Amino acid sequence: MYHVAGVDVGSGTTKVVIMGEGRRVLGVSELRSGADLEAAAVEGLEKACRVARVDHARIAYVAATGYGRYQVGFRDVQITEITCHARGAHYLFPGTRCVLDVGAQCTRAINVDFHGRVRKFRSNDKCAAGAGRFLERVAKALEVDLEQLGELSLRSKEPQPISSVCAVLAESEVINHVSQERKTEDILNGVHRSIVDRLAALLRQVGLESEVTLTGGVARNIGIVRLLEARLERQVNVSSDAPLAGALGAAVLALERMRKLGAEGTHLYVREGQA
Amino acid sequence: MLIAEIFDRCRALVDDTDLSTVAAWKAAHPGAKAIGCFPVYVPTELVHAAGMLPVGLVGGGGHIEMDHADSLVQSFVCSISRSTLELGMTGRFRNLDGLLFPSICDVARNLSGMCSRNFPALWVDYIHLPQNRASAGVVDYYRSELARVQVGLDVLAGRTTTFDALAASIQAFNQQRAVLRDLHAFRRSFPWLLSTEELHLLTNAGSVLDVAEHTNLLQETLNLLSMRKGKPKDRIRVLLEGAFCEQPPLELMKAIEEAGCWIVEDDLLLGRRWLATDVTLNGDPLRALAESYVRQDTVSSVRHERPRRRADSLVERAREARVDGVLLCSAKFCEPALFDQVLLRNALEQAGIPHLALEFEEKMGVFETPRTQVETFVESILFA
Amino acid sequence: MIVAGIDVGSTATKGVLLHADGRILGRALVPTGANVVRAAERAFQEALRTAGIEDWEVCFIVGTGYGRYKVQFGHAQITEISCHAKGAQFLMPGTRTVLDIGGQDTKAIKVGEAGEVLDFCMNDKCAAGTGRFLEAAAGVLGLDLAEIGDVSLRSRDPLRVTNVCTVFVESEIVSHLAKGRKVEDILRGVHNAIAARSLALLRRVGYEPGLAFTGGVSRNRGMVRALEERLGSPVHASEDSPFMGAIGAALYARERAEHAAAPGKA
Amino acid sequence: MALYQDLGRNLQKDLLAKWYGDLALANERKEPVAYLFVSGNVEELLQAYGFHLVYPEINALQCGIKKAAGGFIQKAEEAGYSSDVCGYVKNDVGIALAGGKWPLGNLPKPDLLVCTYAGCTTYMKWFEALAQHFECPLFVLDVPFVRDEDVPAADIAYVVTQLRELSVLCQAVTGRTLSEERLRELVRLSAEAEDLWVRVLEMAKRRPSPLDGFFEAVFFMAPINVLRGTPECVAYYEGVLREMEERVSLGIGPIPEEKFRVVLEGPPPWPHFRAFWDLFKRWGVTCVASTYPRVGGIWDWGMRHDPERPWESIATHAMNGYTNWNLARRQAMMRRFVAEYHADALVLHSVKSCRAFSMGMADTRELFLREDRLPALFIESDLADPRYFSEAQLRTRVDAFFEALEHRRSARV
Ligand SMILES: Nc1ncnc2c1ncn2[C@@H]1O[C@H](COP(=O)(O)OP(=O)(O)O)[C@@H](O)[C@H]1O
Ligand SMILES: Nc1ncnc2c1ncn2[C@@H]1O[C@H](COP(=O)(O)OP(=O)(O)O)[C@@H](O)[C@H]1O
Ligand code: SF4
Ligand code: SF4
Ligand code: SF4
Repeated sequence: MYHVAGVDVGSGTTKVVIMGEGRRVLGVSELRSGADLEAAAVEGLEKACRVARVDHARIAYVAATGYGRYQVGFRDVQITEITCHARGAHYLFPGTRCVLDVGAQCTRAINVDFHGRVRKFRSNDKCAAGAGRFLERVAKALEVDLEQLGELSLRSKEPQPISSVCAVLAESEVINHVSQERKTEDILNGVHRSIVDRLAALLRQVGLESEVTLTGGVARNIGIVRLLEARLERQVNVSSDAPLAGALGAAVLALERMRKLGAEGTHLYVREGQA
Repeated sequence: MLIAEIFDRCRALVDDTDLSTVAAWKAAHPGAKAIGCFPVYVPTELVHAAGMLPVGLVGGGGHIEMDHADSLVQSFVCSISRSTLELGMTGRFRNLDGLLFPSICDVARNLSGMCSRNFPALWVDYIHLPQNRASAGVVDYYRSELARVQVGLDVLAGRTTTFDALAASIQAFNQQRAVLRDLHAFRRSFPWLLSTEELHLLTNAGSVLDVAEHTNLLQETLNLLSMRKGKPKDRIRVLLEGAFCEQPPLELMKAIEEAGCWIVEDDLLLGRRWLATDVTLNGDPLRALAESYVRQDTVSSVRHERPRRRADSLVERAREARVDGVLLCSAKFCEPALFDQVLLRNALEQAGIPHLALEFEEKMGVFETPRTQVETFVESILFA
Repeated sequence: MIVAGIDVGSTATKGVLLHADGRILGRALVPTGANVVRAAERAFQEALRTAGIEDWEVCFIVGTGYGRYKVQFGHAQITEISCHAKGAQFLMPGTRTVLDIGGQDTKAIKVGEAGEVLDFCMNDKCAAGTGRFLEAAAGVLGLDLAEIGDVSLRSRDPLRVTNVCTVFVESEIVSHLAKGRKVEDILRGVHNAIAARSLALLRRVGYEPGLAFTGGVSRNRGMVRALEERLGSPVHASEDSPFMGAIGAALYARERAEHAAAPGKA
Repeated sequence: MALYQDLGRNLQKDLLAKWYGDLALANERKEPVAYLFVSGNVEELLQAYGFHLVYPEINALQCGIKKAAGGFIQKAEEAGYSSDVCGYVKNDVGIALAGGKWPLGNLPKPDLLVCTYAGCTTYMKWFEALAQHFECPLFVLDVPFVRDEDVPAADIAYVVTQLRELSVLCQAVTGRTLSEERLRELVRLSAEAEDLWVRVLEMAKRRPSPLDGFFEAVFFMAPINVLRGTPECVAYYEGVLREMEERVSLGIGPIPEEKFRVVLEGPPPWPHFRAFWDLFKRWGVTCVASTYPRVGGIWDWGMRHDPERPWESIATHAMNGYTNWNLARRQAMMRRFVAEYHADALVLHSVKSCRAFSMGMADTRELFLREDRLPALFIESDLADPRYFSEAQLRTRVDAFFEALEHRRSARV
């Protein structure tokens, strides 16, 4: 019996998933990445192992992903977060054809095939990116908890438009609305709408197909989820494990790799230097 | 010369934003003048025939600080226009006597006007490249346009260009085009023996060298290349399209190849090999030049073409070069390239050729994002 | 006679009380926050408190800054551009150019001898390279805004920061950290990048030596140095620089009040 | 008594409404439809073949005013258009993707696309996209760039050759033949309207000016750009001229009290037109002259369609749009406006969409400030994309500028 690990070193948080042979998740961990990405990866792996009650040495294969994938010294392979999110979303929702990964800095729309493999993707490397970070800032400016942002936005009756494409300037638009004594929920709704507009555009660019899954930290924001559903006129898959999708995908790919190596007769159960 | 020395020399030539090579050329040719030519296509033959050195303007290549030009160019305009102005405003055009701009886009058009005003010591002209190639009047018109430019150059040079001189210049450039074609063919077959970064350096060195010298340099490299040793790696073959004017940083080309690609076909520095075939000479060389421009086959975003044809041509080139995918790689804020992305993307889609859109700037310093995208692209093809 | 200037900025609201003889009696700085109207009031009250003055003693109040129309107790509104020019010429006579870097915009102003605006330029619609950019940088590095300038001065090998977009600066910094670059070198690069953007604006108005640096970012010594190096001439910033908008507004208030009090004029 | 008040504004609306009404039925009635651009257009020739004319730029502009641009632009971006390219194009592509349904009803499909390359190179990309979408013939009229006063004869000959070729294509598309007689008549009417239009514009030389040479002129210019060659167009300008004369006699103007006279360079931000005008009105500013009403053609200094030389004059007109002039000539034109219309300042409105206008504006600003010592204000937004308009930012700039002008004026007195 062997286990594999998927390590997702994001710019904000590091996520680790330990997976057993039968694609069963044995343990996960999540912690802030901080400045030393390698240290975060090590700590994340240890934590996840503890949760999974698995000995370090039993981890047969590590797939690293995320922004800091090259910093994970103990990796066996690095795979980009886009490939991993696609696979992770497919793991959670096997019927999914479109994945939208919305993190702190980066937003990506991915079109995947039947097996969860990437067919097409677009990421927004333009201005006003950072949907997640933008929401954090807005939460701060409006003195609302990040967790409540979505909930509150849904109560709006009269959404206030936010037109600016720049996150910084959008923030001042928010303040402007506040000073005109607009209701917090209305402003929030406007903010969410402006983000959802962008998400929809990105999705359409890769081809909007039946089942859409939302991953990344912003999937926790129910306001975004509901508005996106309304905008796309369909239900959107969201799992409480959505933020882990990258790490999950990495773990699944690690398993596949192991299986292939096993088939080729390469013995890898005991990792080098740990025997 | 060793091949490594050739690349070092090219790198030095390309990094020389002060154009000291041009100064040296002028010192060796007393009284002769040098004309800066903006990409994409400028009939350099005319400049050469007037006894001048055509100097390719390829922006600042990310090496120069932007100190002045930002105050004249808004943030939504491509970098090459900005860096070209910066070069001029910091005195780096002191070795030039004139500038020639091709009619490729609204930015180049107005940039020519800005240069006239800001650099009064330079002779500046804007060449209208005809866009209605189907018209019966097009060759006559373009010949008259070339003749107009020729007169301007002659006045500047204080001499008259003869038909013979022009014919000789055309020959010289024909030879250069031929070697460039050979080099591209070589890279297409053996991308592990000649990286895109190296090919770009070789081509770009021609920006400041006299055409004959450059042709010799390329020929020598070509001979040496066949002796180079290397092993093919497991990478996908890609075609890079959209960087015909502003050039991506060399680091980006490197990052793309390191992320698991061989770039086997591209439109980098397209202006240098704009005329796909040799100019055929008989009688009037001006007309020959005009005819080649109108009739030869370069398909580019800055030249009007039936849209279907531009799309088909890309698909055809991709198939010919046997690529696994296409990178639609355009300069940020370059409208001609950005508009075409939609057209080309749809065509590739229909043809079932995987593709990825990227944007670059001369002055980008961090390549994480494009790298991640290209890696994913490679993964999606290799693991498919 | 006492007058007041209230500068409601996007980030901070500043209040200044000025005596007719030109002495500054009180100053206050409060975060603007979500309630702009309240911020203006608080800045005013706070300034009154530091000066030990009652509000009825103040005879004319001018509001400035992006929230100038929200200074409900003000008698007039004047843009911060006019105010920074006025204030700078008053406190630093001989000023030819003013550079005001605030939370989300940067302004270069050419001033005349009487503190009048001869020409000005602001950063375009993009917020790149403003105070907010520094805040973001400080945030990722886990440093205090007040210390980043000093840290940057320790740099021996400044980095070239190419992207001055506030939204992307974070990832750029993280990637440099990941590559093992020193914090001070990164910061110096960030400061240099803003200096370069500012210089472009200064050139648009036709920069001449004699630069008064105003706005919140003028507190940042690293920024002062980066500008001086870039310009090759001294940059003047003082304790009053962050308050320059409010000071200018107070000066305008004084003019208006005197004008109104002058005999023969209504 | 005010007989003609608001005629210019209202009649223009009626004319356009009728024109759009006719358009909506064109496909049904199997009448030929051509799309073309405003700049240097060759509508006389197309009208002679009985084409209904659609101007995508005008459609985009209408969407802007009717606050419908955002949705269409979004649609085009969803189809893959970059956020950094001209918003007019995206707006129009958005309409095409919506099957021609737009706020004013239905747009007919084209039988022919005529692209004048003169306005900007983006034109070419625009019609290439439409040609792909509609699968209909596209004729690119290659219009040489204008560098000097004297346009080379070879350039005119080249355009005339192309016009003849276009005429052949029109014949093929419509199955009709050209009547030179009719063409001459159309050209004659155009010239008549052009005369009147120039007289209207020049009314702004008066102090105070009876009209705003930008905020009003951009509406008054619609017929000269899209309905030239019709008797209605001539009648319209006769009416406007009368309205202006009446305004002078009654002492009415676009604003209650004219305090500042400015020349404006650049297009208006259509989606926020009112708000934009208000920024200036508050300071008593009249734009006495502006470059934007000259994008269609420049008639101020004598250029006219000519029934004696219909082909040559259509060709000359095709080259004679603002964005087809080189920068030096454009700057010279602004200089003339400043002098002839007695302006106190120059306002430059740079728009993100349009590099044809905006690239070089900072240079123009510098020219006026340094060489002419004329105050110049530089502001930025967009002509089509509502997202690039920040009222608070613009207001600060406009206010500061006129504060300074006011100050300077009071110091001088
Ligand atoms: N509890 C929550 N409720 C709503 N949004 C959240 C919550 N937690 C995180 N987020 C959002 O998720 C973003 C982080 O997403 P994540 O995918 O972890 O980013 P990255 O992978 O880039 O580090 C935050 O910026 C925030 O907007
Ligand atoms: N103690 C400090 N040290 C350095 N910089 C500071 C300090 N306090 C504020 N700043 C800078 O000043 C900016 C705010 O400037 P300010 O002129 O008050 O802005 P605004 O007028 O737009 O509100 C902040 O974004 C920050 O970068
Ligand atoms: S507009 Fe805003 S998000 Fe875009 S580049 Fe500028 S600062 Fe960044
Ligand atoms: S990069 Fe594009 S926009 Fe810029 S000058 Fe070249 S063709 Fe024109
Ligand atoms: S770039 Fe300018 S002139 Fe060209 S279509 Fe767009 S708005 Fe019109």
